[in-house]
Amino acid sequence: MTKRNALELKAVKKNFGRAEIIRGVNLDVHEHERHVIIGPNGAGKSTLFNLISGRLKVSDGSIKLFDKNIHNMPAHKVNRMGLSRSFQVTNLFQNMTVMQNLRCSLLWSEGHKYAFWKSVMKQDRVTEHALALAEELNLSSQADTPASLLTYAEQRALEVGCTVASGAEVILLDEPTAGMSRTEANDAIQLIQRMTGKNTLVVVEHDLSVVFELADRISVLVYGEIIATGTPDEIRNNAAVQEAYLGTEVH
Amino acid sequence: MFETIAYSILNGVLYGTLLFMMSSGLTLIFGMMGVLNFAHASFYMLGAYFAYTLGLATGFWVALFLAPILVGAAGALVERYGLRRVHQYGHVPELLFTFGLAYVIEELVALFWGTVPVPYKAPASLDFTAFSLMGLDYSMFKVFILLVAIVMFVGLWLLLKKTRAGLVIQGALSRPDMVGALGHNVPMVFTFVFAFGCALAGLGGVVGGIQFVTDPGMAFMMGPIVFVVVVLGGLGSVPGALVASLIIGILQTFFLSINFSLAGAIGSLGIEDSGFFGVLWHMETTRIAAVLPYLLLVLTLIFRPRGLFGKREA
Amino acid sequence: MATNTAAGGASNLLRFWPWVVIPLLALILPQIFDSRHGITLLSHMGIAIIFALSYNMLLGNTGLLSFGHAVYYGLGAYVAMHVLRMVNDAGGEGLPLELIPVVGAAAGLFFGVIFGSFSVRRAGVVFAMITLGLGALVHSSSLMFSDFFGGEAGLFGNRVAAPSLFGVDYGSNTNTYYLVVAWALIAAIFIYLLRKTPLGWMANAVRDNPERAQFVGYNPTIVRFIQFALAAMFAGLAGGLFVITDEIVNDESVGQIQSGIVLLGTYIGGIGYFIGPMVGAALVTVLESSLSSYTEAWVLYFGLLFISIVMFAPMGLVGIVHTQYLTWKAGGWKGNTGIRLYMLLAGLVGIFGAICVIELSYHYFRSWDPSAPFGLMGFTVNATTALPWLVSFGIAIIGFGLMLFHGKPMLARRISATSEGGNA
Amino acid sequence: MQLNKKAGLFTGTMIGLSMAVSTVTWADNHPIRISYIEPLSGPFANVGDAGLKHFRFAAEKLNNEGGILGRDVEIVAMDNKQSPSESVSLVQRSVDNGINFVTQGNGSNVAGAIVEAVDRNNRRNDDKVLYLNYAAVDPALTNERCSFYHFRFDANSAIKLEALSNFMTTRDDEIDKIFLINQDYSHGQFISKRMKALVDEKLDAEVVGDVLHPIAQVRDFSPYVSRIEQSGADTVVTGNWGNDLSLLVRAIDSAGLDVNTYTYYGGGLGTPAAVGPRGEDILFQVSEWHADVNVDEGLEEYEKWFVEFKERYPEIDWYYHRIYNQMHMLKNAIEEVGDADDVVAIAKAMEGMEFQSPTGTVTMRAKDHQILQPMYISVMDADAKYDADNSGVGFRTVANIPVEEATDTTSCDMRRP
Repeated sequence: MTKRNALELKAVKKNFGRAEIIRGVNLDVHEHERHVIIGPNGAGKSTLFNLISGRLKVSDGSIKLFDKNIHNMPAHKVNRMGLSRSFQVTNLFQNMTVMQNLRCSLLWSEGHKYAFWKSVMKQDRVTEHALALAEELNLSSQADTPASLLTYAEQRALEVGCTVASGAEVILLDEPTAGMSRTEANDAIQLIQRMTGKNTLVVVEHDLSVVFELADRISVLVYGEIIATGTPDEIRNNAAVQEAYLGTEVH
Repeated sequence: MFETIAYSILNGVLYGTLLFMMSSGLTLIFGMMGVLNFAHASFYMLGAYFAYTLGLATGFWVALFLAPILVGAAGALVERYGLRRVHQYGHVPELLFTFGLAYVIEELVALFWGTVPVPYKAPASLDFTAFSLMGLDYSMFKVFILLVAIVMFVGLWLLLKKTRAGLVIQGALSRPDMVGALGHNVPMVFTFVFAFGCALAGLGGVVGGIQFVTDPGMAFMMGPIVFVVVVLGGLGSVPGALVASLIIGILQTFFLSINFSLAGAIGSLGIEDSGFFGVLWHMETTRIAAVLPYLLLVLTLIFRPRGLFGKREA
Repeated sequence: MATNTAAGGASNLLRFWPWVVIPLLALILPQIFDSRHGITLLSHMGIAIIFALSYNMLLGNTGLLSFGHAVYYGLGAYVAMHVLRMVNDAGGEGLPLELIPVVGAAAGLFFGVIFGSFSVRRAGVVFAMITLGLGALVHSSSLMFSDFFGGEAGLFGNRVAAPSLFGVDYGSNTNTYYLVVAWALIAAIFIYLLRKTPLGWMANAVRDNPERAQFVGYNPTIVRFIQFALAAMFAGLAGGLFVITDEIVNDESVGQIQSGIVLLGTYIGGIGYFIGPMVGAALVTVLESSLSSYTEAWVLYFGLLFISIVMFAPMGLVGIVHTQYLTWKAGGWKGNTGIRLYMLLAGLVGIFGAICVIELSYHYFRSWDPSAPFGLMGFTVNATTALPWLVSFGIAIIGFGLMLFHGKPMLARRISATSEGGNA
Repeated sequence: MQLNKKAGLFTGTMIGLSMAVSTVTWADNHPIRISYIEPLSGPFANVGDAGLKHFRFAAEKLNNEGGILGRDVEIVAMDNKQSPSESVSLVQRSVDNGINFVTQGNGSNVAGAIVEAVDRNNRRNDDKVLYLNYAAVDPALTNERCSFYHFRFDANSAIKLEALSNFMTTRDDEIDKIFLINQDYSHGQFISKRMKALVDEKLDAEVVGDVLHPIAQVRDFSPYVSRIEQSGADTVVTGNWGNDLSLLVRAIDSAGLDVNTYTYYGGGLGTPAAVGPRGEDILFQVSEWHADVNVDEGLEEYEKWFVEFKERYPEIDWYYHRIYNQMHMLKNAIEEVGDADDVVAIAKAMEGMEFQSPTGTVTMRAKDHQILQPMYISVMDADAKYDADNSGVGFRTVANIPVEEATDTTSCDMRRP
């Protein structure tokens, strides 16, 4: 396993007014690793994601993506540098069909930019790619269904697909299995593993069984600070974690 | 120069307080419901017309109280049977709904009261000169407007700070998503706030209609300026609306009262009064005053979209 | 797959027939309405259609509600007018008349780039307010900078004193009309094709979910900006054509009323459909020009129509037709066609009654002598007596009442009955 | 009005389309029609409506006396919504319907557009049309932009100022400091410029202030009044009309300022009612006629005309004396030619025509088609015999300006067919 860092957070802080939500987070995510962030409610997991993905500005500290600073960049620039994310609440182009969602997600990575002189439908590479993605997502039969009419699990799958489609190397998934039944969650995990084989993955997750199945390494975020990072076994045996988190909130 | 400044402040404060009466309601409605009510100035107009018609029967003082209540009732109806229905489609249709409503109200007013200004005059008890300042008379009615505005601001402040309903509204102003969590009947609160905002505008109309003109064009005349006030003050901020009203009132009056142009101050420098820069160079402040609010609107939105006191962006 | 619009969805019907029917209609109409005024009205419709299509690039495709789109229409018109006058002054030498609209388009693009650069950073209310302010600013300056704008009298030109590429005599209104049709067709094709490009797709994406668009690599501001500039360009083209048909341009073409009318037309037609703005713009142009000859209340009718569309049919007139068509195609009309027609009829009766009430009111409140007999729907009535009021209100109440309290529940029962029957 | 055609929205529209496009053939005794192109809806509808009543009334009077060439005169009302481009297409609609005369007066910008449209039509088509302007006062229309097909029956702005300044010379002792306040568009800009020149030329007074304000946007004139006060002016000259005038006068009055206000449109529709007694003895107007002229000069016939109009339309007064002149001069011209369709000949007959108006002889100047007529300076007076618009105040003549003193020079270089 290569030791290059895909993501590197140094002393990242974020406060809203006087309320400090993130209080100096240091975190390294290795390339090709599946890194899961866990923590109790209100620990600041989503805020951390928003900081990394450029949705929020950091108050202090630095975030590096493959050794380049990305903090305080607008989200689309962060994306172009190789990072994409999904959202806790399904966040698709609701009025578009599955294929349209996938196509939109592919346009930039296929280099079409803001072109207004060529037809999207004539871009065979995009079409092929989108069809392949739909296949992988098990959504081929729903290709022409508007996203808003998909089932919840399908929407989540499409969300993962779109995130991957944007061509990013580092992918942030915010609670990809939230609100799913056991079997749905298992399918989702398999899908994620299948889809993101080549990527670096950072996941926020609540469901601990999912966490231990998925993660190469785990970081535990409590009250805006990472209190431990390590392999699943290390985390399981970490006293501080048990005290701060596992002990109080076991599913 | 002292005279000019004194006049500007006096007239500007008067104009500003009228602006505040209208904009406070608009900013409340926006802050709470996210609806930028295009028809807000129409309710101001309704206030003036209701007060005029009621006044014929009951006299001014009764109308002063009844007319805003009627306007508020009209606002409640609009919210209940119009806006609430449109709400599900999103904010743009809401905006368009009020846009269309403004036209309809203007037409209906013109239908019932005619297109000519109605003779809506100050009551005799207020129609005398209160004081003279450097050769110009100030009528008691102008003083009365100031009083009404002060009472309104204090009342609004007390309502928002000291009552339970006020706290709910305040909470909603800063965190609209939280209102539901408070367990209050959100649609009821919306209707109430909309009606209340409209009633405030109606009160503005009751006195503004006398100070200015009561004709069907009065809404379209005031509408855009009220937006400017609300945007400049910060959407959803009542103190912001007050400060912005006074700023715009005084600034505009000041621009009208002085005789200034770049050419007049610095000399024409051989620049002719033609061509883009020539015209600007020779432009007198009186002519700029009319576009000043729009200039402020655009500049505010570009450089500080949250306005002076706003907590969040539009 | 069909259009990439929100509610347009996939429908071959809405995709192809307009491209055949509308140009055909455009060629046939001047044969029927062959008076000069009729031809001018048709030309105005053509211009309004381009303008509305360009507006819908903002509202429908990108979700940008503008209250100042006439700025680009008007500035395009002014610049085109100056070029036309230069050609006139040069004794009819220079740019051919057919290309004058291109000048307008270039001017629209130019100002679109300038004003767009700072107004599209945010969508929603902020954008709407900026456009409102800009519109008012430009309109006010049109009276201040009279060198360029010609004051409130405006500028005049002469389209005949300009060369033609094809040797056409544009003294005739009909020839000018065909020029408008040609440009309208070109503009419509371009605007239609634009929707199919990566930019057009991402415009929809940014409208629906700007955040998501960022996470697939797009900067929503730039998407909006390009759409805005291109829309301004087409608005300028429409302005340039207006200069040719009317040979006059004045401050009203940059004014708020012009901005309001294009918004009205586009929305009434239906912003989710490509032909929606076309239908709406044509309808509004006709109504605006002819309704006022028949009733004083035309502004009120306009306002009520607009509000009803916003409240009851947010997808516009085309949306109503399309929804009903889809239902019909899906067999939703089976067994209840009669009820639907009955509801339509009852609704029309209600509207008829409402119109009677409004006309009576206008006569009663507005005329100098309300008791003077006046003609209402072919009857001569006296508005100071109770009878016409009772009858009018009666018709309105019966019409709407039957539609809402008889037809609607009946339809609902029938539909639920059929679907239950289907399940059983 | 074609009220019977109000056959519903949709049918109305359909009829409208077919009406607009059908060419109607007329019998020999068909009426002579005049298109009246004015705002009949929107904020200026009351002005357009009042003018229409004037024309309808005058037409009826003519018809009772046998009409023109034995044919009736019919006024066809068209709503231009105060929009120049709408007016252009209404000119076209008039031509389509075989109407040879259009009349309009509100808004010099609209007038300019109509002149242009009429010229263009007459250049390109055989169905020619004549434009009779009864109120648009922009001097350009009879100077650099003059047209053979345009006739103006109102005194233009230059003539009004000429008459006004001639009157002011007789009041030199009480006029020392003049303040100009006008609407910021060509009408007001012209007055501001021209009046300054006239003051320099004729009066022993100075201009102490010159302000342009946006048209129809000012609600509160007190800042302007404070400027008037500070300038020490004793006289205000304004070309304002409508609300802009009544608000100005009200603001001057409520600030207790002691100045005389000279106006064009002090007697205009709605203004006396809005100003009321506050304008008494301080609000002057320059006009070609006002109601008490009939009383002063014993014009019994014309007084009957006035009273009859008032009985018909109790809410307004006969105000546009020019419409009387215009209709009679048109009648004379058509009857001289003997053919209501030969527009060019009618125009030629009208050129230089003299007409015995109740107020004296008026002449249509051949060079630029500007009417020359005696003018009156009058001041608001509660004791006048006839109130204006039931306001309780009327006007009292303070000076008659003879034709020779109510004239201007023209630079018109007309292209004649």
